[in-house]
Amino acid sequence: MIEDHPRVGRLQKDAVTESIVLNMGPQHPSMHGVFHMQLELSGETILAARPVIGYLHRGIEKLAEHRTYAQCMVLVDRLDYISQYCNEWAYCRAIERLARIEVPERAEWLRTMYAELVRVTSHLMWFGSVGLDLGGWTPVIYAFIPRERIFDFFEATTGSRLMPNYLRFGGVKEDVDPAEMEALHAYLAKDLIDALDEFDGLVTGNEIFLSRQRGLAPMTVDQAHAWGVTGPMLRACGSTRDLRIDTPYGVYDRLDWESCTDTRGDALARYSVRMREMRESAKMALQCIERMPAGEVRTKVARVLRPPEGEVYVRHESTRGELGFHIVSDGSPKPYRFRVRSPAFMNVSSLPHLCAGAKISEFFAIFGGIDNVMAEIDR
Amino acid sequence: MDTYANLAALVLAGLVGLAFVFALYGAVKLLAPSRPYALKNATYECGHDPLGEAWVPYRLQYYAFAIIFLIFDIETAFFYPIVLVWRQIGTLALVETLIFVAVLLVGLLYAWKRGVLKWD
Amino acid sequence: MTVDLEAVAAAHSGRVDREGLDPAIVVPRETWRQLAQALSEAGVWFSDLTCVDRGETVEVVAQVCASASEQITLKTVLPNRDLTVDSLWPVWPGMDWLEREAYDMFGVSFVGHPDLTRILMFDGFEGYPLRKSFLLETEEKAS
Amino acid sequence: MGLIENAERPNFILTTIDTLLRWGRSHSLWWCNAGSACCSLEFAAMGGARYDMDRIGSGLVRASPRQSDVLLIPGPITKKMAPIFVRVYNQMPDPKWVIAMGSCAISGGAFRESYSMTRGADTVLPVDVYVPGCPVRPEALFYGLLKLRARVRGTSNIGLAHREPIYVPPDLPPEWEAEVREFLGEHEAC
Amino acid sequence: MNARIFLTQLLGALGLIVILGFNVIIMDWWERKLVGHIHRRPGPMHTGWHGILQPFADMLKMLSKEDIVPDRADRLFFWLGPAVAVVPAFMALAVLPLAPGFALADIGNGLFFVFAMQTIMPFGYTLIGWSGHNKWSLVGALRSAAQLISYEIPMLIVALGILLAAGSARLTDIVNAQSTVWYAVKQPIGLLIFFITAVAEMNRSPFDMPEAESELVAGIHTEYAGMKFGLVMMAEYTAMLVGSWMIVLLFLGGWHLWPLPPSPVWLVLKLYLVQSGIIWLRGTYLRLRVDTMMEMSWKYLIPASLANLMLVGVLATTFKGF
Repeated sequence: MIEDHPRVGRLQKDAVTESIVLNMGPQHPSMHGVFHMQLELSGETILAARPVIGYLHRGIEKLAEHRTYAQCMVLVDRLDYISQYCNEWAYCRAIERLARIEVPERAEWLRTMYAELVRVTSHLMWFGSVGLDLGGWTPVIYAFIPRERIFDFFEATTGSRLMPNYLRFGGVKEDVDPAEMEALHAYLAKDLIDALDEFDGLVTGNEIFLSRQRGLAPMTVDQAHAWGVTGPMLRACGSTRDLRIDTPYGVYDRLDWESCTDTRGDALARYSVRMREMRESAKMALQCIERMPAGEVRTKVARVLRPPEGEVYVRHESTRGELGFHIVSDGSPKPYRFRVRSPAFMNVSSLPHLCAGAKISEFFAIFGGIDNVMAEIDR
Repeated sequence: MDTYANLAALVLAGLVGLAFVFALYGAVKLLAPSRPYALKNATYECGHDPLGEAWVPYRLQYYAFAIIFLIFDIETAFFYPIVLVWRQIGTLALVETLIFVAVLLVGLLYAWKRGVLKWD
Repeated sequence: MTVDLEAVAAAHSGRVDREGLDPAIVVPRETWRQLAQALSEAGVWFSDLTCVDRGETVEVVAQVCASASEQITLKTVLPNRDLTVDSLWPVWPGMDWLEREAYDMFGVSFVGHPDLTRILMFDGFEGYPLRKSFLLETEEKAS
Repeated sequence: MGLIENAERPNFILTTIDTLLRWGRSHSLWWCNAGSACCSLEFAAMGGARYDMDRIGSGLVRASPRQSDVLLIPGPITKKMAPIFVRVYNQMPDPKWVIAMGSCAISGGAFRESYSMTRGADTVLPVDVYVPGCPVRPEALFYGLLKLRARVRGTSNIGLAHREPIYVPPDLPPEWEAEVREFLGEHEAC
Repeated sequence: MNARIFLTQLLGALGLIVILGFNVIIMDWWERKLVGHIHRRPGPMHTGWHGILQPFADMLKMLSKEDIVPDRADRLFFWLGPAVAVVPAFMALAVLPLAPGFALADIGNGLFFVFAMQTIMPFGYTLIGWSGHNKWSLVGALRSAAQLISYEIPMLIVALGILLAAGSARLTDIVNAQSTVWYAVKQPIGLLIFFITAVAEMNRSPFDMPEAESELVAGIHTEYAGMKFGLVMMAEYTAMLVGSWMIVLLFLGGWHLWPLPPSPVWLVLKLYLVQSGIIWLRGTYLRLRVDTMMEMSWKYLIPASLANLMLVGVLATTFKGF
């Protein structure tokens, strides 16, 4: 650099250039929710980064200890408010395993279909925020068009766009209207694939996007294991850990799909893994609609559930990674301890390591790749 | 060759522009409410108290960019005479500009290799 | 690569608790970090760490994964009056934020943790919310 | 100081200017998004192609509070986030409004008795429009925005400086009393 | 006699303000509608017919917004910043001809006067960013200064190619030299480089570093409220008008449309076509990273523009038509 030039170097040593400490605070356009980051900058290079969280801590784990198991379903919806059916399903699996409740065949198919549909909408939301972070206004608006169509299906069948409260212990609330299923089948088969191809053309093929994402914040598999990173970020570094395959639940073992992985481990790999996952999830939802058996959707469960005393930890593949529910029950209708292992909490804890030495504009490309939801991090 | 009226018109345009700007400021003074208090006038830092000063000797390396800009700006100034008479001189002008540009490109290459052109 | 639970537990003067839904290794407080170190060398990676307030004792529960499908629970029991345990941060760096949250919510202090401060609550907050002794406003009015 | 705000008696010229300014303000309400939780998704959906808030001129979401008119609170206000909302609200230039979106912002919602939650946005800020719902549908927020527009266009600003009610939040939480008291302190004199 | 000249020029200058205001109004409306239609949404609809009164509503709102001067800001430069950004762009308008010879001051070297004004604009943006005593705007100010000065040089060198082909720096002569074949046809590389640098000079989409919403909150004008922010927007639209007007004059043959008789209508048509293209860029492209943007200018555009100048020189000496 110019500093080590003999004549100029001396000048550089005398004139000390200070670094500035910057609050990339909770009220910031591209902080997904209320995430606060203190950056120490020299020029535009980040010397040190310290994330501060807790601005959306509503104390869900404490409130859950004062509610019956069925009432906790409302809190579970508001944990990761972008992929709600994954939270509900993980919570139902934990209680069903604790209280040994059987789930009928059709309910398993329905749960898998809804989980994959919500994975598509969650990745669409992530795709929009990646475009927004990198300065493009169009990806957000385009990503919301297919998302609204899928929300129409959610609203028609489960009653609400964002907070369905649709799953029950032992199945789902009610069956799905076949006409809606046919309409969604037609949409998923053709229009969603066209929309995804259009997004590829708009962003993936964009040379500016590629130059900003290639080789950014690489991460190896054992680094990911050391930091507790799971989900698409882990699969982007080359690991094949996917709980839908390792611990099969629902009907994932009966659908033909393959888990998307990548070996580069940089921001572009995280992007391509999620884009491919959207197509896989759409394919799975299609198969679920076609091969769903008839039958009743819910088994009889006591109105006020009193699971036997004991402890259970269930791991579930949510859109952001390994979502864990650790529930301790003491036989009363209220959980004794209600612990949520949040995937985004661990993924964001790896941020300071990833963005040390990066530039401000690169920081937002990295931060977009982590796809965090503040409600799930702060609980 | 340009009458003073033309040149004066430029100065007039500048003054009218300035007057327009300050007219807008006056309109704001008249129309807009004004209720300053300490918390409203504090500098904005995403909802926090600003940490430290903003006017610090920020990045010495940006000073190098200004110097290189000056060199190349003056280079374009030297091009004006050659460009005007290029048609009459013909290929001699090409040889001259090639030498002139070669000297300057050496400067650019030197800056490139020293890494001065990297904006970090 | 399945881990032989009995051998590992015996090596660290702990016992294997099998009557729950999942097997759990319960070790005393002293050998907590050695147990984690041994498992980490065997290629086990961590998934979660939390605490459960059992009235007079507080259980520190860590969930680790021996392989992609095999799940083990590690437990240690701390008496109520002296809530300190070795930090697992040197073994698994990702434990940093989990232990800060356990400190923030339960008051368990982890020895050897680089920056043990509150992570979720604001700095001026007294008390540890997830302890059973911490009552919500509605309960205080009721009791 | 503003010609209109300080006038004692309304006369013909002032009322026409005031009506014109109110029309302008009501047709270009720019948002300041403190994007906190679930409702911010529905706010983003409202900016999307189907609902498109830009059709009534308020499509610009300005990041800095200096250039925005409406502060949107799309989610719960935790005690850790309250001083930041107070500061951002205070740093907005003067004709400003607040929309409390969702039952969390109105009254604490599903997390009302939590230890880290304030009981709604009006314990901290003067709220103009409450939009109920959990989460709020985009159409409901759009209706809230139209209600705000009608109010901005309807209320006359002549002589406002003399009679603007000084806002005092009912129970001032102790943690950040200095900041809110500072906001109120200067107002007393006016 | 001087008084009459003075009055006509005063009238001309006020006419320029009308042009500036007209352009800001049209562009503010047209940009929100065009970007809206790129996003498959209608854009402003309810303020007047199809939102035509939207710019007036914005202007009235900004006029009636409180003007905040942060206490730690440098008061003089805080007030002067927007003026130093708007006035050079406005003075550059004085030289740009609408029809043959019809400009407020069609001076001999009009081309260089416009570029002189373009060199003053980085002062304006840096003053705006620096004076607010805000870390965000400081980073934005340094970025905008670096960007504007680095993209100034390739723009100048390409304009020299036009000067070489046209022989005189008076803008009307340059346009008359393109009566049959435009320079866009003769110097396509020059047009490409000039378009890229012009977009960079206007701080428009792929190059909108200074006002990078998603990164630096609101870039250089983070601390600007009400009308001062309106002035910065006006400066941006005026710079866009000057930039695209130069593209039309230098490369797209101003008021000439070869088979048809020359008239200012073609110039205005081309002007708004070029501006719509620039808005279209905003709808599609993401933002460049700052260092790739700087490298693009120093390592690719400057050598390319020098090569373009050489090429034009060689062609001008060998063929008569050039």
